[in-house]
Amino acid sequence: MAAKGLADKVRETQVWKSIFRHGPPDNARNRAAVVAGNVFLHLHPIKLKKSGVQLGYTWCMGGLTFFIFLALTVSGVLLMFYYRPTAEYAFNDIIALREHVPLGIMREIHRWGAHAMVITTWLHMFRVFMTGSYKPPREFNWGVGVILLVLTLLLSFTGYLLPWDQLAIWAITVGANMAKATPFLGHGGPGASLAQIGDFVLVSDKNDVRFQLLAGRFVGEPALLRFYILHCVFIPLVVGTLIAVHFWRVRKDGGISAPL
Amino acid sequence: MSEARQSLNRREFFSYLTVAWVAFGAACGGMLSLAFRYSYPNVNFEPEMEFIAGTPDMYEEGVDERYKNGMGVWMVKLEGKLFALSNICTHLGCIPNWLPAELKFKCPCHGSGYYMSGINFEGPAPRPLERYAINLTPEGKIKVDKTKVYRWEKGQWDHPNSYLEV
Amino acid sequence: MRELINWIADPIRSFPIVCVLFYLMMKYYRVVGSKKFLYVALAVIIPTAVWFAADPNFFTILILPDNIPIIILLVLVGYLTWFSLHKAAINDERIEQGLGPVEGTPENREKVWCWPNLVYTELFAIIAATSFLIVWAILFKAPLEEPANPTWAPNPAKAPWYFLGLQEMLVYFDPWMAGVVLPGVVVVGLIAIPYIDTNPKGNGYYTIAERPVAQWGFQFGWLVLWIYLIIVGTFLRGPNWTFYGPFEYWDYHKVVAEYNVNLSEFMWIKWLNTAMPENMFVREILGILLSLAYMIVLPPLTAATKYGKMMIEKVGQMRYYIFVVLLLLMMSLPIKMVLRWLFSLKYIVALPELELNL
Amino acid sequence: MKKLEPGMAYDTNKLNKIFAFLSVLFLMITVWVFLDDYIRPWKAVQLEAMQIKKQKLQAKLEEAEKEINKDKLESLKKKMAEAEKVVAERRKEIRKVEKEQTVVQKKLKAETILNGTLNSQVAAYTFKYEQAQLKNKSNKAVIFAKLKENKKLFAESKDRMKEYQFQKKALFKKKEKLQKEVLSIEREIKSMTTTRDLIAKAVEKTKMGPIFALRNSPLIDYLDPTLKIEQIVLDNITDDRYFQHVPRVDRCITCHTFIDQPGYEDQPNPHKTHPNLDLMVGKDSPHPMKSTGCTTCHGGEGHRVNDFTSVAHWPQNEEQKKEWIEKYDWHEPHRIPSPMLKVSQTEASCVKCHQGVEFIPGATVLNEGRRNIEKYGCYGCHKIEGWEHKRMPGPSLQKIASKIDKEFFKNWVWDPKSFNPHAMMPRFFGQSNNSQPKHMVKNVAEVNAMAEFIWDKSKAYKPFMKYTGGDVERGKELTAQVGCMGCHGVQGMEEISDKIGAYAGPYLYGTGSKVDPDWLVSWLKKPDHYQEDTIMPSFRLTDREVNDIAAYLMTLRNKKFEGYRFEEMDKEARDSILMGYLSAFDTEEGARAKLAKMSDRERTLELGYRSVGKYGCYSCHNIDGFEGRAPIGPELTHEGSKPLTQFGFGLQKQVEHTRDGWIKAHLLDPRRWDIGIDKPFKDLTRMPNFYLTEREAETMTVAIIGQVNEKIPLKGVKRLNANEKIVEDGMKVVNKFNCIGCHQIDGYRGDILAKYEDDLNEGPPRLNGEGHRVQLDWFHYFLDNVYPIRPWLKVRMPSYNLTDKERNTIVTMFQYKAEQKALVDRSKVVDWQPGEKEAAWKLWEEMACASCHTAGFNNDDPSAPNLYFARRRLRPSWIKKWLYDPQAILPGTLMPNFWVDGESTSPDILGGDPERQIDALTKLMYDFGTEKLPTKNTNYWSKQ
Repeated sequence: MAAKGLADKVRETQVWKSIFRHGPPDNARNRAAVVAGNVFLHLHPIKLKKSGVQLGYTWCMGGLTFFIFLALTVSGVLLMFYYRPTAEYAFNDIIALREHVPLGIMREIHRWGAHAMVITTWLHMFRVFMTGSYKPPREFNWGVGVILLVLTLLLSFTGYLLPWDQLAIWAITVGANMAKATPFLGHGGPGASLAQIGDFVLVSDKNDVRFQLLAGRFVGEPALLRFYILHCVFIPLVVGTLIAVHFWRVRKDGGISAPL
Repeated sequence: MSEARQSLNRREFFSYLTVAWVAFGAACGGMLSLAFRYSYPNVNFEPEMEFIAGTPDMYEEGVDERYKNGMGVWMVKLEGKLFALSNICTHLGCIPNWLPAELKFKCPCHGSGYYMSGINFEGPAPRPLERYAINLTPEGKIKVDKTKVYRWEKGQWDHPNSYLEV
Repeated sequence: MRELINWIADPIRSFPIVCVLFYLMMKYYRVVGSKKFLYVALAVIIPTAVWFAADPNFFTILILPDNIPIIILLVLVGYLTWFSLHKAAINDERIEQGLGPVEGTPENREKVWCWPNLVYTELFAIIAATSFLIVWAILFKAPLEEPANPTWAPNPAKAPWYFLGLQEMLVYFDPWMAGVVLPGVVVVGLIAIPYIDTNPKGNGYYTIAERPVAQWGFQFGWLVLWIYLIIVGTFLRGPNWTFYGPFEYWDYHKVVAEYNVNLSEFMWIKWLNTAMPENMFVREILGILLSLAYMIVLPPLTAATKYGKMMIEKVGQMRYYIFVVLLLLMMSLPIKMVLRWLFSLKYIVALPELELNL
Repeated sequence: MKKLEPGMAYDTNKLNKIFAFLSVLFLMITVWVFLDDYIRPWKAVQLEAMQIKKQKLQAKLEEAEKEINKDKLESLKKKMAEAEKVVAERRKEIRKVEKEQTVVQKKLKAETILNGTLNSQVAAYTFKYEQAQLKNKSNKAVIFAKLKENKKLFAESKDRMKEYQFQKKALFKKKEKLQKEVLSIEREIKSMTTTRDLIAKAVEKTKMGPIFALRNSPLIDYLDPTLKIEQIVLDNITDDRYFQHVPRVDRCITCHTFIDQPGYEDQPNPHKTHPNLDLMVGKDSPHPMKSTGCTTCHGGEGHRVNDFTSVAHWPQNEEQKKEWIEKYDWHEPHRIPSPMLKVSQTEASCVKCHQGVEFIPGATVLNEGRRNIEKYGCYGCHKIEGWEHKRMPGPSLQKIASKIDKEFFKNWVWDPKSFNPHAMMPRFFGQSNNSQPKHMVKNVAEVNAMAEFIWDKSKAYKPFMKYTGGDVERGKELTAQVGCMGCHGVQGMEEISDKIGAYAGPYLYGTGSKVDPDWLVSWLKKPDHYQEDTIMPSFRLTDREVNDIAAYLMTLRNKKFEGYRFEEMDKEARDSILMGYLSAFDTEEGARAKLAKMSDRERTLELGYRSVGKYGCYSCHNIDGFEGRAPIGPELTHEGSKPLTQFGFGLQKQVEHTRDGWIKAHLLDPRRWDIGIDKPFKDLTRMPNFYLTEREAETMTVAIIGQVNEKIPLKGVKRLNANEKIVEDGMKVVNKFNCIGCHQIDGYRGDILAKYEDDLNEGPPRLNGEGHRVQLDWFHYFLDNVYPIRPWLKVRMPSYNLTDKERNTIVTMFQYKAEQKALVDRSKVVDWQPGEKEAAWKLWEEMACASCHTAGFNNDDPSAPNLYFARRRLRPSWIKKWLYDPQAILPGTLMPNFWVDGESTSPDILGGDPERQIDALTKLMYDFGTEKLPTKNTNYWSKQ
């Protein structure tokens, strides 16, 4: 009784009221107000079709993807406190994260989270395909989703280099060598040997897309820095923006799909 | 308001807007292209992959080992051709030795053997040694470029940059 | 038994088997989608999995920390594939009976409050996911190998697991195809799906019967060409990217008999019994013609068939041709695989002078 | 006002206009950004360099063109036409060969495929068989059979391959043979024109055509530019970034394009070739550009390229400064810790990598500066790391009372140069900051007190010999001949003294006014009797010789100085100075009480003690009571890195406001900083005045600014290997005892040889490859038991007061310097062939060896060493080398060469084979040589 009285008292304070402008969500009006009045929740519609909340229908993969993205952002920011993207320190800092930094599973959370995000993204796409949810009016949002999927893979790929161990540099070397084979843009790709005027070499290992990606001819310190920036700043910004577009369109295109 | 004036107005409107958008687009394009150019550094801190290997008259018929330790290259003069042979065994990446008495390269790790030309003939090596690009500078000096690799099994040993006629 | 499985697992044999299984699954999805089938399948799969894991060689690969996500993926994909077949089977049966899909029933179309229904669902998912992630993180350390050493490459040097499908493609295609063109086609193709698939049915509910082409095409690419290749790349490729059976020890010295021959060599040496011409385009003329025929002549030919005409009528010329071209590009991979296995064919077009090998 | 559409705040037209205006502005700014980024000063320099290169290449091209024999080329071309006709007639045959070639080509290709397949089969079956063996499978026999079969097939295929390859080669040769006329002429033409063609190609590259413009145009100048920043990354030389050392990057070569390429010596900077390519920057020099860089020696900001000043270029002189201001808008670089060194001071940088060595070959100025530092003993008062092993620069004062008198001492201390113009002792008094009477009176008190104090501390010493008078002329001659002048200048022989420039010992000036003759004879006879650790050696002089030399030295007088009477101490002044000391830690009253308790003598001694400490006399002289006291001056180890703000320039506006400017000014007149500044007596600058010459100060400045705190990584510094370390340790001992004052060691020093310019053979022997010449045990013995070797020499090898360790160090130094084994087994040298010994004696006779090496063979005066002792002394391999060509070892030696150009003068002995003859003579010397070493009682010039 007393507890309840206290809760009510808190609810009546000016502070509480200034933050939450509605009563407890136990009636229609307040349920609507909760969702509409909260900046985080207002992504949701106030009411939605029942199938949209059924796990058997949605698998919740999209939501999980977004949540894992947030978890990765937080854990990634925390990792950045202890990690220096330089050839001298990168590896040692990873060791440090494992050996003496408090909460020694931060890197594990980030890494497994990254893998989980790849999986949930794929399965999200799989579900959306299975329910035919890309069909009009959601064609554009499917496209945004595909790009987000590619960016998710790129995020994971750029992060792969940062531990600066053998696994990292050789996986990235294998990956970057594919860029080398880009037709006309990579020096090992079709047509590169034709792009030459006299002794002016238009496509060489010093100016092709792989060089741009790695800031060098091999995976070296400049590549580490570049991947770090891509991983921590550039791609997350793009992904964040596209997620906003994606969500906006989900709402504008009629929420979670259902039979017409 | 007469027809003529209205159309003139429209033309005027059209031209200002065109100029504005074209200029704006060009400027943005320019700025973006600068950002693109920014991604290519002007200097490079990577290790040297090119070196000057003296002059052609420095070499006698056979295998020259003077650049083996520093640059990982054997300079081989064979049948009027001078080429730069990689010293990395194609089996597991050990470093073979040149045995002048037996006229062959022999890898001490697993016994791969190569002829003077670099072609494998014994042991587990799956393919011949690689050759590097070799050129003559205007000063008449030999320039070896290790970034360009020529492989026999790809038929690249006929490439004019894979050897030097001497 | 183990040797038999090792023998079967080789892509030469396992790929056709997987294709057949895929065909059976899609054809008899109503059987596969039944609960009974699930129980039977589980009864078979779980002991088999345990038996697999009991092998020391397979176990070593299995519990590599970086392979854990693949196991999770496999479990989820397996279950969710069955689950979606299950839902589709139910819906298709209802549709046949004229009832419409489950999702369309009035009780499922009822509007419900977001709070607490959806918000709580999400909250539960978040809590569950967080817990799962933390447990995962505690149980398995993130992998860390020797410090980076640019002078010594580990063998095998593998890309991250989600790109292993692409790396597996490298066996059959040069990097410009496997690493650039085909992935590009995948992305473009995926984005193009809603614009090609104009079938208005199957929007918002599970069904296979109402959209067979889309289902067969997508599922083949997703399950066979993507997931299966990742499995091969992860578990069945060892040092030197040589094939190793699941129970086989990764012996660095393993050699497989493999010597591949270009189409042009077949043509000039074997069939025409003459030396290879000097000019590279003359030399590769057959391959070039065949490739062009595959991409340019084949689509109009298919358009002339019964199915082709039917489809063009439905979706129009433009969509049809884009669809066929994408399909052909997708099918180029299995075709090249089969050619490699049957004829030891290296390149259809071999123009190393231009780095243009196909 | 115009009426707007409803819902509009602005007129759309107007908006469009503003939009257009801003966009155009934005576009213009974009262009500006491009230009700003694109136009860089170094590009202009590189374009200029390209022009220069072009000119040079064109000149070369013309030269190459000239070298081609035009007529020959013409005729070759004519011949070519004929040859082509000849070859054309063989068209049919050639075509036939070509057809055959196609067939073989096909066979080869088909075989290659088969071979490859079989090869992979063999490899796979090998593995399978191994596995089957390992697991003992039932089918291993089957696999083995297959393996065998495949191996067989593979071997067969391989043979066929070889066969086809052979055919291919044969056909190729056949074809070549059919075309041989054309091919050979082609080859000839090519060989004639290769050089020219290559240069022509290079000239082509320097042309600025459209491709050049495209390559270097903005935006795409990342593809493959020709104008670009060039850099050298020095992993072994680092920049100190205080938290971290990072590899240094030098981009100087961006503008100094040709610095490492010979052929541009005539160009102005920055296009000039380095003036000393053999030592610096050159590819084969010990300091190649890629590992040494530029700023390592020159200093400055090597990683900057965009502005002449920011690089921290520094002008050599006012003239250059003016030129740079005009040309490059130069100004003093700000906020740069170490700007470039002036070109004349670049050698300063050698020190940071070449540590722990006495002498750096090629660093002339630096070596001179370091020699001057040693001469004036800067390291006595100023600690310099790496100089710790040096002796105290001044003589010990522990027994001074027996050597000179107090009056002399005071006058000397007051002004050393007034007694001896060559004195190395600097002057403390009568300087610009202490010449006022109020200071003079206190200085006089201090000098008096110091004398009292030092005399009080001085231990008793009694000379063991009495001066009995001698022949002045003979004395003078002995002084000149015996070798004194290797270490001392001598009054009365100024010209030759100046030439030698010796400084290890004091210049003997006015000696007669200074010392007591009994002390002098004792000192000359046995220097370590007076001072145990002296480096003054004994020349084993007879009593007569000693007296003669003393007689001469006693004639050297400085009458004027003798006439000086030093002022008496002003006791008030003394007390007032003492009060200053005492009150430093006490109240005025307390100090007064303390002073009052002291007796007059105690006060004087106290002031003496305090003054010795104040002026730091103990830093250069051993004085009892000051053992273990730190030297008086600030440490100079890192003087070259001292921030400029830590140098006090006082009011000396005319002094250049740089590190080297301050140091040089300071060396020339250390007291100048006090000028115009009011300081109490006790705070006056005390660094004494050495009255250095401009040159001395300049060279010492170079040596001092080289003392930087830059930490060059171990890989970057010159690391002495084990041999070099031993040599360096030896050189330290050699320097300590000033052996190089007389002996030239492999071309280094040998100061006294200046006296023997007319005939070097009269001077002390030059030690070229001495470690090869002599046996180690002999050398070790000789250093302790000096005996005359060369009968004609008047100059004497003295006996040094060496410890056993020092002797060993010297001996091993020579051994390692000449890269020799420790010993040669003497017993194995003589191994006569039949008739060889007789032949050797015959040669001995024919060459008349005994006419010079008379000792033991006839009674003539010897004019060459006694060969009986050669067995113990010389190594056989050296004897051979020496006999073969003495001039090659000692240019100018009197030893004749009997085998000029390998031709024997006695062709009938031993077949005239020089090698066998020399061998025989060497054996002969070993054969008759004695095992005994000479002792004190030996007659060196007789047969043993």
